[in-house]
Amino acid sequence: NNQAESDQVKVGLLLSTLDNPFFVEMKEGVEAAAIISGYTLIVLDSQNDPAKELGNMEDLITQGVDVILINPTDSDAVGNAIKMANRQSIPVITLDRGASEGKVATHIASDNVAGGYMAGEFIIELLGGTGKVVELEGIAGTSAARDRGKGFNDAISTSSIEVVARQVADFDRTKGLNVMENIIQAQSEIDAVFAHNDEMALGALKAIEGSGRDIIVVGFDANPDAVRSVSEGGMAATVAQKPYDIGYMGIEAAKKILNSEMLDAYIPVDLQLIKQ
Amino acid sequence: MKEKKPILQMENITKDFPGVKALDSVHLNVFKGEVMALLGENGAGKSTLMKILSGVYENEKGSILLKDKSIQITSPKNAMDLGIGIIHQELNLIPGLTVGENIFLGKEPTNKSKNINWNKLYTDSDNLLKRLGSSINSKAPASTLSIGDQQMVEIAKALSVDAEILIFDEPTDALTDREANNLFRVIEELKENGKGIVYISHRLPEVFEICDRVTVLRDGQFIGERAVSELDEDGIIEMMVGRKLTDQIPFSPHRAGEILLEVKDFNSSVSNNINFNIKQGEIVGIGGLMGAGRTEMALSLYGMYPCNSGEIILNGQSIKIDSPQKAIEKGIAYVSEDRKQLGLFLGLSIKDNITLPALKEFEKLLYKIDEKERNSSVDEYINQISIKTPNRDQLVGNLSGGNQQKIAIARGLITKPKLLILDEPTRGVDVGAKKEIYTLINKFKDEGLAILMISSEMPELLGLSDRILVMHNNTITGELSRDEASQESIMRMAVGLKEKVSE
Amino acid sequence: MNKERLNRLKPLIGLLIFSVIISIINPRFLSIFNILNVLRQTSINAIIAAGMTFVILTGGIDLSVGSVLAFSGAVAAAMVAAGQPLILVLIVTLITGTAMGLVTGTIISRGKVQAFIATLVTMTIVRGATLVFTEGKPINAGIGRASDSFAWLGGGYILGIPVPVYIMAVVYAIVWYTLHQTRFGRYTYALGGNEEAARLSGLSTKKLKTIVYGISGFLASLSGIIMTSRLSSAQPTAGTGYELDAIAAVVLGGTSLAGGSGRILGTVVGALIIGVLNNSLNLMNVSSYYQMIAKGAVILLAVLIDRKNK
Amino acid sequence: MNKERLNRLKPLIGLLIFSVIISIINPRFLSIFNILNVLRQTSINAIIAAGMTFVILTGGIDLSVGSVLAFSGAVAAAMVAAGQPLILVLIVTLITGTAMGLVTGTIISRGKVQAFIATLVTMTIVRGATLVFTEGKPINAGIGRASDSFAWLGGGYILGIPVPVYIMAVVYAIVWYTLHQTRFGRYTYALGGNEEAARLSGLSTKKLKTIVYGISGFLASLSGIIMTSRLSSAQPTAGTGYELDAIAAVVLGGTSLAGGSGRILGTVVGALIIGVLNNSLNLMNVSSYYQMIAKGAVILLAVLIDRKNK
Ligand SMILES: Nc1ncnc2c1ncn2[C@@H]1O[C@H](COP(=O)(O)OP(=O)(O)OP(=O)(O)O)[C@@H](O)[C@H]1O
Ligand SMILES: Nc1ncnc2c1ncn2[C@@H]1O[C@H](COP(=O)(O)OP(=O)(O)OP(=O)(O)O)[C@@H](O)[C@H]1O
Ligand SMILES: O[C@@H]1[C@H](O)[C@H](O)CO[C@H]1O
Ligand SMILES: [Mg+2]
Ligand SMILES: [Mg+2]
Repeated sequence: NNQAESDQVKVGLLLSTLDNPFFVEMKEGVEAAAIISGYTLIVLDSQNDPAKELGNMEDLITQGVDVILINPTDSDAVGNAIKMANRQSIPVITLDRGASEGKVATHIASDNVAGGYMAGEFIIELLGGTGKVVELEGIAGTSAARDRGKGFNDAISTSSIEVVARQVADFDRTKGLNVMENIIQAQSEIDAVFAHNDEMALGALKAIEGSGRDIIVVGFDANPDAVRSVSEGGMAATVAQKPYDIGYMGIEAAKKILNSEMLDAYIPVDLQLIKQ
Repeated sequence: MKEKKPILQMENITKDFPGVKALDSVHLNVFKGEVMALLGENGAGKSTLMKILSGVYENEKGSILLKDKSIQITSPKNAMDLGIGIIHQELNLIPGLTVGENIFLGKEPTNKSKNINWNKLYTDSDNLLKRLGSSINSKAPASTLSIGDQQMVEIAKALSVDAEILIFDEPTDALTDREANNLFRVIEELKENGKGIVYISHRLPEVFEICDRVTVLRDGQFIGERAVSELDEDGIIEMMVGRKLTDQIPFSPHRAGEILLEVKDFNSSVSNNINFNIKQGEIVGIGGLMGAGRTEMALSLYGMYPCNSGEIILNGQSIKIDSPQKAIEKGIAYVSEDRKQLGLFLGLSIKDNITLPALKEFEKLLYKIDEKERNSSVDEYINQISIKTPNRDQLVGNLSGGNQQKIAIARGLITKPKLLILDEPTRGVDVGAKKEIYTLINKFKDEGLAILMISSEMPELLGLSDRILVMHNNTITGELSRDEASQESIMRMAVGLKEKVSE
Repeated sequence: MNKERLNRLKPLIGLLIFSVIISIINPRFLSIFNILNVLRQTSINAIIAAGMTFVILTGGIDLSVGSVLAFSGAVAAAMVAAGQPLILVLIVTLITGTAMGLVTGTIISRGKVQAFIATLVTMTIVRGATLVFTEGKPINAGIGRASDSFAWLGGGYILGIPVPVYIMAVVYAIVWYTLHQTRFGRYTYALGGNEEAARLSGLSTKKLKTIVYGISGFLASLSGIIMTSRLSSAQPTAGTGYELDAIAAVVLGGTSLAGGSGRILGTVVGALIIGVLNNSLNLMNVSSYYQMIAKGAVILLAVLIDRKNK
Repeated sequence: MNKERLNRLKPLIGLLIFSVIISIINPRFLSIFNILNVLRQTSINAIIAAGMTFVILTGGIDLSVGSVLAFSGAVAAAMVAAGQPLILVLIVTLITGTAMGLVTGTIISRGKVQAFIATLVTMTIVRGATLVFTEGKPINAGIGRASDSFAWLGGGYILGIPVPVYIMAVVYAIVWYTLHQTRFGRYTYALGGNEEAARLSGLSTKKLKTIVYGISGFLASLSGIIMTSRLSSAQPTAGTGYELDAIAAVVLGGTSLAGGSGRILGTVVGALIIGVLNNSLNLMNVSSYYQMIAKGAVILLAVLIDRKNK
């Protein structure tokens, strides 16, 4: 028994948060792959706090894990945590968000900037290159919000589309609803909304339905509610990130590392625009 | 004496509160080596005047001259620096600090490195307390002191500053005669040392014992300043209330009825082996020294401390009282001696304070309270026991101490109890109101109410009671009939000399 | 008396002045449609704040409302999705929220734990329980045979006025009646004014305290139902931080955190001030960073003015 | 006296029993490496909680510590990145945090605003200011000529023990001395015990109150420096929710939220209990949702036991 335990590979998974379905799906991908590979999995939740993330990293190292999968709370702030694992020579794989410092075996993600760009291009196409849009931003200061915003704004800067309102709604459906309701009051003309995630997009959609106006909504994540909404003709599109796949591929990459196989520095996970 | 110059003069002092003119052009003189009694009914403005003098209220109209120099008193600290010390009417100790820390709060002795010199702090505290004849441990937390002990600490605190002028606002309010006498001894010393003293009290005999002059206020007005030697008790009362009052402590000869309540071998965590009974229409007084455990016994009967063994028999039936709610249900009411902490809701109106335990009586359809009925009931009490207030919606916190006490009594009565326990019922109440309360107590007695009255005021205890129980060390050490009872016989039992007094 | 009445009206006057200023800056603010918006958006916070008023009047505080809201919402959504009839959904959900409040209240009254700590603990535990129950994902309330009638509670209209606004009005009417016309209301004030004295006056203070948290739990779960209904979905993170908005509404309405004094009608005005603030900052397209600063500053100003005149 | 001493030691005894149980379940817990980890992880909360102890002893509360931590961290990182020398970085940052605390304190003492509301407001405003200052992005503190020495503050070691642990020890030594040996300390207790009495005793209660929040701000910004140094980066959202952990540490340590009674050494034990709890739940591989529940339950249990024996 003891023998078996020490034989088993221990994988640590550090997630930025577990109260958002996106990361829950990512975790489920990791779990599924770990079971198949017969790995022991330790999952820790950083609750969006880089300091907690650092502590979690210490606790993982104490547990003597063989590989660490980390979904950083923030690309900059995660550096010292990764260096800590580097010092113990434990290989680190980053998921969804990268790390600006420290040695990482590989990075598995879809590109948030590219996703934002993709959403921007879709809106340009639908509006024929001109119109008024609203941007609902994610939690201020998070890299997802920054990157998606950057991609989106880069895309529309090539057209004559104008952002008439830009408000933070914290990746939250209720806030998406309230903020959108208020914006609708202020802006008599809105053609489209880009929300940094589907939760906000679904909230905004509710507000738009209530106002009786005709506004295109594009979200991000392709979570089940959003996919259903797209298929029913509610939301116009959502950028699929496949968090489950990201997680699943994390374990596959870990397996390669343990078998001393070579890995690419960046394993992209396809983005896909889901539309009707 | 007449031509002596005051060291302190307050001239034309006026102070308004919302809806109340507390002081209207009042004067007060304080003389070196003398005690000035400041007298007046509840709400006359005595405490307010002293709060102005001690910096609690600032920027009021009027002028203050200290040794002929006009001064502005801007804060309590400023008053202290000017040599004015005060013992406030309301107790103001800090529960988490020790007695010594309380005494020297804000003026802790320090050593060279600016640290507190704990040794000196506690030795000095011990000395001050000893000077007052008190045996309180200066290292005990203030939270463990009884009201009387807290009062002693307040006194020690005021003495710890070497003030030129000392104000005592009803210092003996919570003291028994023994402590009071110790205080008077200290006041005599202070006089000899040339201090000027202002002394506020509702106990008139004290005025003749230690005061040299009196200043009387009525309704915020200055009535006059006289030498004590020119006056007698009736004269003072007349100045205070504007008319003559006779027969200060009336006794009602009403004959007691059946036994209402019997307590047998009762023990609780704070009372030992309590045995007594009380009849309908009887006033049983409870005497004893401070800390004898009278309050604790009352609270035990009232359900605050659980009964460990023994029995309470009400109307021939053994009952169990495990909460005040139960006590009220069974017809027992208790009026606390500590009105600020345990008695009143200072932030609520007079109306709410009085009617709280009886709200159920006013309930109508859909649980609605009948406000009309409630108002008239409250107004009845306001009239009956002369509560001085602009209206029934006044917050109790804005009333004078004596009027607050009356509210507490009114609340005790509103549940129409069979047994009313009064704990120091006239603490802080003025002569006129006292008389009203006595009359009221007698009236309820005549109506068949049983009244258990804890009192530290001998005249009150001797004057009203049909019988007197004396307590010592948390148990009853003796019982005296009205005829047997005297100051001496009570004191003997109170200090624990358990002897059969009567034959 | 007159001065006191003026004092009572101060929050309302503040709200009116504030509204006038905003409508000058942005005339859209005064459109009927926007006013209904503000009212509907305010209803959730206002209903929570009504329960919070009870708690604060007794001198307590309830940090767990946001978590109770989320848990209740999840229960409601799960039941709707499971095809349960509306009436059963409502009963079970409201009982769940009330029970949670009563447990918190018992910890406070019988366990003698300070309200801040007890509700901090239940806030954490109930949030954890919500995450366990929902597995960290939203629950769709848009399916099931009761889904339409359920959706009406948060999204429907009667005579052109949103249903949550009616619910809010009914809640405030009942709460006002309870606080000002019944025995229980007087007891609430007394408990907050002086707990020891309340006990000596024969009130069963423990029972009262427990009930007060039960009321807060009930109203938090009512809000959870409205929110879940509006979104047709229960969010595991719903209600995070709502306790602070509710407390702010109560305090802006003139109720003292020390307990024993305050007015329920002040609370609804307080909630409206916060609602108007959020709405108008959005209408003026103020960037969210500056929104935080502006919101803080306005609340501070309101409280300072309130203090000043007392 | 003996009973009281036992009471004082209760949090410590609790911590020890708890540690023994954990180390039986998971022997790794007792490794030197892990113990140092726990100490370092605890240091940030412990330092904030030291300031919070002052505030709570006066009967107040400080919800703004997390925001002050974030703002201070941002200031420090920006200065380091701009190539400023370490000493200047420290001085400016600590002054910033202290000044913020003093402003909050002034609002409370002079403006007569309840601490809960005043610090709720500054929490919001300072968070907004942090987001404005950082433009919502992290600031890298890994560049600039002072970056190495700056990084040492949070990440370095002396004799094998992490630097933050020394800082924590020094903070507690000074705070203990201040609270128990100086007049200021006694005044802190007096203020919380009975403010009116303190004023009547001639203490300048307003000044005292203001200073107490200044201390809390100072220590929050010290924590901000340590955190930024450890992460080599300042996060605009850093410290969110930290006020609750700090308050929990103070209360677990036996200090009453009502003010006037408590012990600073209890607070460090309280912070350790929380640190050990976080660490051990991780070591035992408890899933994060259940961690919330477990954490809440342990804190509740600790507080209940504490109440019981009093
Ligand atoms: N803070 C306050 N607000 C409003 N009214 C007040 C306040 N303090 C005192 N009063 C009123 O001022 C008047 C004088 O009160 P004060 O306390 O000075 O009376 P007092 O002579 O000391 O009475 P007592 O003998 O009962 O202590 C009373 O009518 C009282 O109700
Ligand atoms: N909270 C407390 N903690 C510890 N001891 C207390 C406490 N309250 C009172 N005591 C002690 O209990 C004893 C009885 O108290 P108390 O002075 O109230 O009795 P009493 O006979 O009612 O006196 P009084 O004449 O003041 O009414 C005293 O020795 C007192 O010090
Ligand atoms: O990619 C994820 C999801 O979009 C989530 O909704 C917010 O955080 C981001 O990192
Ligand atoms: Mg007085
Ligand atoms: Mg007594």
